[in-house]
Amino acid sequence: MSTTVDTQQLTAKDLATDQDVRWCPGCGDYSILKQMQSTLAEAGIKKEDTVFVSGIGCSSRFPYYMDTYGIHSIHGRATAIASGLKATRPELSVWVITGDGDALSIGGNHLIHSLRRNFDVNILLFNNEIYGLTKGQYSPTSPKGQVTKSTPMGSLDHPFNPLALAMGADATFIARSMDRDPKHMRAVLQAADGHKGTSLIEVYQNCNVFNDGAFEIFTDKGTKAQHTLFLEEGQPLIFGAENEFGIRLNGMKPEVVNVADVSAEDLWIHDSKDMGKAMLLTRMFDDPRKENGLPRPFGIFYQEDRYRYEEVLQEQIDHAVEVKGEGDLDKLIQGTSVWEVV
Amino acid sequence: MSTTVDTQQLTAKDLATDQDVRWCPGCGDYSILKQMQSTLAEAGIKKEDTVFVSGIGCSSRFPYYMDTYGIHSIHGRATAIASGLKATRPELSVWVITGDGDALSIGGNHLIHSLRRNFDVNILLFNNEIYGLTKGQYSPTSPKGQVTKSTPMGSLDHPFNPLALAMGADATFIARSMDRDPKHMRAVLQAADGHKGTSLIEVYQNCNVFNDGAFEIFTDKGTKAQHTLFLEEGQPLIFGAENEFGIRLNGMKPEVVNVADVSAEDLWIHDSKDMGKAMLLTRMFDDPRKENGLPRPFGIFYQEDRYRYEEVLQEQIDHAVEVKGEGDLDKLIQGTSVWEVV
Amino acid sequence: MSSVTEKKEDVIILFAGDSGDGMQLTGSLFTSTSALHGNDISTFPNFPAEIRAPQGTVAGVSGFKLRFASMDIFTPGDEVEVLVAMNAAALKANLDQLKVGGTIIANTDGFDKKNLRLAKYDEEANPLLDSSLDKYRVIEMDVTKMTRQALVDSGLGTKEIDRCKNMYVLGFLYWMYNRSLDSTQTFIQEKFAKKPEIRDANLKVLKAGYYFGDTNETFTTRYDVKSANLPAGRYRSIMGNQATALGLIVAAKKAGLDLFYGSYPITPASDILHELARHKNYGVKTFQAEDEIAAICASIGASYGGSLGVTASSGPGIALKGEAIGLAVMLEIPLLVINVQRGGPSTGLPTKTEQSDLMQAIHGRNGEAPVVVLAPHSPSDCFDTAIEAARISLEHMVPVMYLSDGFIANGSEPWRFPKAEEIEAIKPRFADAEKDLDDGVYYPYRRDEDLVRAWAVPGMKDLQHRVGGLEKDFETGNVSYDPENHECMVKVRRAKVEKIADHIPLQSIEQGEERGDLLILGWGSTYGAIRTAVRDLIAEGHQVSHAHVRYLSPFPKNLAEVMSNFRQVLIPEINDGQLVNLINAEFDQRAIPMNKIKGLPFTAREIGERAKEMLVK
Amino acid sequence: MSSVTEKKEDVIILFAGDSGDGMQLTGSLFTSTSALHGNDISTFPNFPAEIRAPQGTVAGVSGFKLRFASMDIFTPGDEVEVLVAMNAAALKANLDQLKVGGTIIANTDGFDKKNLRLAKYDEEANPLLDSSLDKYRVIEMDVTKMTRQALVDSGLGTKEIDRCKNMYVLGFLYWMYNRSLDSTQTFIQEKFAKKPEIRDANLKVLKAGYYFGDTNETFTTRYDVKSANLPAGRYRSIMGNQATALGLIVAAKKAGLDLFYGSYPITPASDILHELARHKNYGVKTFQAEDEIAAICASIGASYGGSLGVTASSGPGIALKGEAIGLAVMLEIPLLVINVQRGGPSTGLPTKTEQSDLMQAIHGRNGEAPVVVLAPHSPSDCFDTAIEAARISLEHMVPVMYLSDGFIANGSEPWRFPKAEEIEAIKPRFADAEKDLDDGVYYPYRRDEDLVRAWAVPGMKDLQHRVGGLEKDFETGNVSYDPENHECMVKVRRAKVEKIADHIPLQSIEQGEERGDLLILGWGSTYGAIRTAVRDLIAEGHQVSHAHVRYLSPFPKNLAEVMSNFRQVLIPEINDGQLVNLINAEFDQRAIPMNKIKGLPFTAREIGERAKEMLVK
Ligand SMILES: Cc1ncc(C[n+]2csc(CCOP(=O)(O)OP(=O)(O)O)c2C)c(N)n1
Ligand SMILES: Cc1ncc(C[n+]2csc(CCOP(=O)(O)OP(=O)(O)O)c2C)c(N)n1
Ligand code: SF4
Ligand code: SF4
Ligand SMILES: [Mg+2]
Ligand SMILES: [Mg+2]
Repeated sequence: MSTTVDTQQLTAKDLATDQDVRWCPGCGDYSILKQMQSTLAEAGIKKEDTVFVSGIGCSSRFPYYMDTYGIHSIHGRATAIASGLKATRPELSVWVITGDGDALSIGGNHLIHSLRRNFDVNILLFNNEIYGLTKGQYSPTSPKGQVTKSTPMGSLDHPFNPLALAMGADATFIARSMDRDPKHMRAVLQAADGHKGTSLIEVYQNCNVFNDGAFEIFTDKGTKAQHTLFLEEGQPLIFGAENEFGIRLNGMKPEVVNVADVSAEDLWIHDSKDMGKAMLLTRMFDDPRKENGLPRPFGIFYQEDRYRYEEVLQEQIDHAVEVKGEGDLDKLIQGTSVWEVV
Repeated sequence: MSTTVDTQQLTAKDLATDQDVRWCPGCGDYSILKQMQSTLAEAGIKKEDTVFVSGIGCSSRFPYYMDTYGIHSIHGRATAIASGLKATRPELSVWVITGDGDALSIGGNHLIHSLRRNFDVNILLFNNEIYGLTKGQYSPTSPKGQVTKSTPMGSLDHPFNPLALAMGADATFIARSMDRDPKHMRAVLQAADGHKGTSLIEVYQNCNVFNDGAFEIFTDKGTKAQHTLFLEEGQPLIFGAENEFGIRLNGMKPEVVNVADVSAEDLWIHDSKDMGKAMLLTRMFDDPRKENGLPRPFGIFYQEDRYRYEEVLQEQIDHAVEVKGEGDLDKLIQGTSVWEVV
Repeated sequence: MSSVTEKKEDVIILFAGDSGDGMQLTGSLFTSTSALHGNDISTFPNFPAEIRAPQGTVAGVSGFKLRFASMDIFTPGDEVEVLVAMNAAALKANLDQLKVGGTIIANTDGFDKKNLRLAKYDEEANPLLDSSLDKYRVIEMDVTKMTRQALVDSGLGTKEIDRCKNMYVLGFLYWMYNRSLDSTQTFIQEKFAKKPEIRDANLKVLKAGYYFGDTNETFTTRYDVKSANLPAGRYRSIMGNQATALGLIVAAKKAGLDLFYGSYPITPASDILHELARHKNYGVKTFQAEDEIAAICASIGASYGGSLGVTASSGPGIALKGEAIGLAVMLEIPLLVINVQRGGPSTGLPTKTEQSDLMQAIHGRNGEAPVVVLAPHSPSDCFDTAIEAARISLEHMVPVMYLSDGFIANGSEPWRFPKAEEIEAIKPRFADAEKDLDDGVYYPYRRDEDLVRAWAVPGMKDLQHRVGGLEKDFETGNVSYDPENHECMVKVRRAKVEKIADHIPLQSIEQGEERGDLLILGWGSTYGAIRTAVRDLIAEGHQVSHAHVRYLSPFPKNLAEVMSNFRQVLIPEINDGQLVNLINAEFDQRAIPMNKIKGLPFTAREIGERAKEMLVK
Repeated sequence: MSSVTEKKEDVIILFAGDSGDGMQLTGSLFTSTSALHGNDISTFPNFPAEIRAPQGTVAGVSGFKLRFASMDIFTPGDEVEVLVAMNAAALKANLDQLKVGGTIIANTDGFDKKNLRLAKYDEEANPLLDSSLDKYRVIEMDVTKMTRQALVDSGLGTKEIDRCKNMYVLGFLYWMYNRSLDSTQTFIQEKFAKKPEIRDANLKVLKAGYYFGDTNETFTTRYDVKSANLPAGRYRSIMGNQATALGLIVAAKKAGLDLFYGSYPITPASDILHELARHKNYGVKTFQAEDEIAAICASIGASYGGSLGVTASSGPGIALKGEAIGLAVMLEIPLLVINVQRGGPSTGLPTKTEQSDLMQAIHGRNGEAPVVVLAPHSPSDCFDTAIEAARISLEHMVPVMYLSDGFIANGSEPWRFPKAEEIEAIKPRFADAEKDLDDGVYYPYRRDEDLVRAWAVPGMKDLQHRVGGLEKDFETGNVSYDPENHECMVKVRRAKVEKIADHIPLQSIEQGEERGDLLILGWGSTYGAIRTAVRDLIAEGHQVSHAHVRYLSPFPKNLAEVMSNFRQVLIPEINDGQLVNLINAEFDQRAIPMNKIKGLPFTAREIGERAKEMLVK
């Protein structure tokens, strides 16, 4: 159902639907929904020109709560559906909502192919390192050894590094944010919306029922400063309660230094256009449980301006029309060699 | 059908079957088959302990021509089938034969998941940048603009960089070879066979019917030396007819230098254990048509020793037996709370 | 003080509350206690589709229906006698199931303004205050308050304290039905062994509830449900998915094989994976694949390697496996495909039950790709049917589809379990170079009198061969495009499946005479409802019988004959008419469909009434 | 010198050679020439499964059967009159199709030791030398030698020269059947415009072959096949996949929509993708997806966006689309799913024809998920049926399955094509805020009298709504777990499909009387064979009629009645009995199956003989 409102000055509320939001109390999804609504309201989108496409999962319930057009499709296929939609309706703003299971397990193939094709679609990957909707099995992002319903003795799979995988698939926009940092998330959402091409945003999202605290070390006041690194274009990589630490590149190896001990230019300056550096950033993926590992980066890792699939597709059509002229049905039907029977 | 032979001193011939090889005359597949047969004969494998699993495609006919066990399965699923086989029969030597469509298009998801899980399986990816069996549509590795049956105006997709994708999926062994260099191919096959974990070998294979000469620049005597770079562990990256050129790393950027102009230590020394460097190597992927681009590397890009899925799976079982004792069926059936009706 | 004790034969309690209230646990604990008490039992959990639908709303109500009796019962029953309502929504959602004169145990704390509003009761209306519940006996207790009182000095926080509420209710019901607290106490001690304070809190509240009944003036009646006169033997209570898992483990052992279970989680099949993963010491290898296609393909790889390869899912996931099932048909290797059906089409009603995937099981693939299809009919029957399915698959080198559903999967009943030694061994037909080599040449697709080829697995010397999805030569198994050979192979693959009818039991009549006015023919989870309905119809003197089809493909040889002895045949199904479609396509006698497509099982009454309509005609 | 010219009504030529010999091209060139000559034509290409099976072997033989006649014909025919054998294998593979007294044109160069060995002729045996061909008229010519001679000073290499061999044979046949070289010459000029030397070589050899007939002493008879008296009008020759593609483009334009075609290549469906990709100037968007699931999902996305979304594959790929088809059923949006069937199960016989995916089309999904199923019956009929399928899908908001097969897809026939303006417009039922908003609220699942909901696509102001695969409320479309609502929606989705029967033509009798002894009921590509057989049976005085079902779900309302007017009903299918199964499940009258599962179409004779067996009874 939809109710008419004047879309002049949208507020976050206008983007809500009449449906009860059915996530568990305390679920990280709420905050993401909120940030999305306010970001889009600010951006002053047209509701009728916006479409949310999701697969299946707790996260994939998202479209029901946005008063735009929306498809809550089948497990893993949201990116494929979005591709067909964007290919035929380039003017629409298309958002894909997916989870770590939906996008990386059953939907892995469609994800990597849409990244390389680079439709202008924004993909929000809710990573809670668990299958929430099916009540708690491990996912392709769960750390090895995780004890879940399906792995009472601990999971065996070496997990995916989602952003590294996306780099490998030649994504043109890669970012990471977290449910517990609304401001940062809004900024990333804005940037993704602005990027022309496929944007992949991994959001660390807490499933407080089946995997509570998976990202606590990055979100908890006490530990956040030590373990997170917020990327700022053109700025050195620094972190710590007083920004006392920085990252320096030693050949191919990032290492932590005391800002005090080094001169500014020794520090790694963030350049989201540098693919080599971006690849290394995605590899700053130490197990947080590990002693003095590297901090986990958040923000925009990489962005590149590459042609959009829907554009070149349209160009070919326009070109064909230019060369052969608007298709004429009778010409088409009769083909090249006709004979008359009298 | 199979015929008994004494497996003492196998020859390549012993590994051939009674089936006519049904590839087009001149197809690159012949050479790969030959190298495989002689490599395995040399390695002195046991035919009955070796299994070839393939999907669908010209390349996937391969198992019919190897007198070992074999499954010519369905399109894109060979890696998934091999996973179940290896998980239950760790002692077998399992080879997956696949094509650029089979592995990277329909089979993309199973490929990346088997790479991260790291079963001890060898994957041979016959890359001919075309769909051969279906008579010539472009594939996920075809360069943009390729004119094929399905793309009369040229393909639009930005192609995959298969080895970069494999790195993104945390593969533990990544290599590239070509049908036209038997010696190199045998060496790579041996190394892959030796690697404990999933080996991904991309083989440039010429489809002389639907995509003839796709790799000519790398295989043709006249141009090969200029455009190929053969990686040797611990050796500097050099190429050219007289090895007159070398690669130097300028920050994250590889650049071509005259060996004469630089001192040996300035050159990039190949270290297949260095993930950062390996990632950059996979990105030495310039369009050969491009003026003075970087040469295309061949050989072993990366290898890492990571636990094998089938091993830890077995360990869990052994551990469970240790702790709970061999399963007793009656205990299992009666469970924990029983009552008697008399 | 003394209290009257009244005997009862058959009681149905419905525990209903917010998904957070732990009603499922409360129900299952009461179940095992009653089972141990020797009652016959039947249960039906009914959860909301959301992990946690909004608290306090009707959508968020989670229910657990328990029926226990001193006589044989086959269903969770129709009319509820005691409704435990932890909040207003729970009452609203379930009142229609409560029989007139039934008892409502209401947690008054769950009927405050907020809860009444969330449950969408009209302004100011409160069922506990107005007269709307006059038809029933209402027992009010402020569970929250009393639980908190019981734990004032437990040192626990309110959140933890409130988590014990369900124990209070449970304790009270144990008192009301004269039950011993032992098994529940043991359970609590084990579960919270590591958290002594939680353990003690639960134990304390459990007893508090019990004593409340004992000491409280207001209720003076207690009920006693004697143990049922079930056939003598040793019993346990078991759930369907659990029984399926145990059956698979036993089948593999009985065949001398390892069990490989490749699966991708999906409701309501996931619990089989969870159960199997707990039994690794039986050599079970579980593999959570990246998707359903990988899951079945991995299982095919395992089967090819000589293990018992099993894969499971529910409707949408099975749809994805169609192509790979076709491959297994072509390879002619063992493979067990389990479908725990749920409401469809598409994502449909994931937590509701349905029998609507039968046609998919039979026809859901390209080409002529016949498979064997079996369906268990009750939670404990899952054990036997799983073993039977594995036996057929292994001994006949053919994929077998096993059609359970949400109702069976999550339901439980007492099970007079067998001794392992009583279960017959399974004998796969392995190849053997000694006898199968024909002057040095191996012909992998030669067949025995059952048209079954031998199973040659990697590692067997001199039997190397190649299999694949292309049509193969009748003898050599090599790829063949020969027209005659193709027709021959299509017929052979079907004949092989049909020949299995020689190895399965003839269709029997469950209940009633061999001939009569009406045969009620069922399959799968409709068993209990039909059985109960037919018992009553016969008691009323009708010439009605019940037959239940376990083997849906191939049918038992005598099925047509069994039907032919009845004037009419009624086929009740939780779908829009699928078995009836297969029957009418194959036999001349026309069966009549009876369909319910509400995500809920039939009640015995519904079937009984429909039957009577037909009988008056 | 003069040569006798003999009139003929009906000729069947089979061009056979190594896959390298260009027989497919030769055949299609002769086809267009004959078509232009005004003959009725019917063709049947038959290639090996391998891209290039081993040269010279029987497995490597590629054949093209062409029938052209001065009368109406409906099949490529049974007995071949002229067999062109470019090598020994070609002769061996096809001799059994040549009628006694038929002509063999043998390329002697293809009968050397090597070729005889590859064709597995016994040592020293050479059919051209021994007496094994005495029953036939053998014309030997050393095509290779003569081609090379013709091009000695062409400056081309032998490889290129030998590529012209087929032109020599073609030229000779043109002479033999009094054909003009014009259209072939034009073709060569266009094709090799950029390679003058190749162009000239081909032209030269073509003429050489022609003159060879003219000047050579040995053959003095020529044949003349007058133009058929086809109904007056303008004709072209068309292949099935091509006609399907054109139909889709026309349908989209007639609906005022863009066409989106999401597909993953697979034999024999790929040519539709190839054809569509050539017509981008008609606004056609083709998308080669990463797999079949992505292909259908992209098409669903396009449909949701307001385009005509179409996806196509063959059996194995359709199996993968089952889950997504279920989603489209649930969403109730337009979607066209094309299955160009091939030999199954599994990978089966990719290059052979079969009708074995009908059951999959009807039942191959989880849950109760009814779709519409249509099947074209001949190459040109693909055009009309594709438009009809699109019309139903767009006007009734329902997925439609379109079942073509390899025989239709690759076969060709003359087509009296319509004018674009004669084709009726398609009217999708788009939503409209003006009338569909109900005080400000939009109800996306409200339905009209045909139970069809309106199509609200993104961009339409104030009609924002959410759709999905979960069961939805009858009115609001919001997720609903209500039991009654689910049953209602399952019934409504089926009723919507059944109501389409009100909008399709009643089942007609193609040929013969309204009542009689035998009705031969067909669907799809069996049309030509049945039609021919029935024509002959009627001519012989039998009371036989032919009806052909285009609408397989829902059936035309009067189908049962049409059948009831015949004593017996025979259903010939290229499968193990699928339509017959549907008919017998639904109607009381029992139809009799006739099945051929050889990857080949029926011959008229096979059907005629079976019919006679039934008529004597
Ligand atoms: C084809 C299919 N397979 C499996 C499922 C069951 N299923 C639904 S959601 C899900 C995974 C959910 O995990 P994720 O994508 O991480 O989303 P979350 O619930 O954690 O937000 C699974 C396995 C399904 N609905 N359909
Ligand atoms: C499910 C399914 N989809 C599509 C096909 C058709 N098909 C067979 S092989 C192939 C691609 C072949 O390309 P590639 O994997 O590169 O192998 P190649 O023939 O080039 O060696 C396709 C699309 C199929 N057989 N099965
Ligand atoms: S299960 Fe986890 S992810 Fe799903 S709604 Fe509840 S808290 Fe959120
Ligand atoms: S089509 Fe290409 S890849 Fe296939 S066999 Fe022929 S040459 Fe090789
Ligand atoms: Mg998740
Ligand atoms: Mg290829």
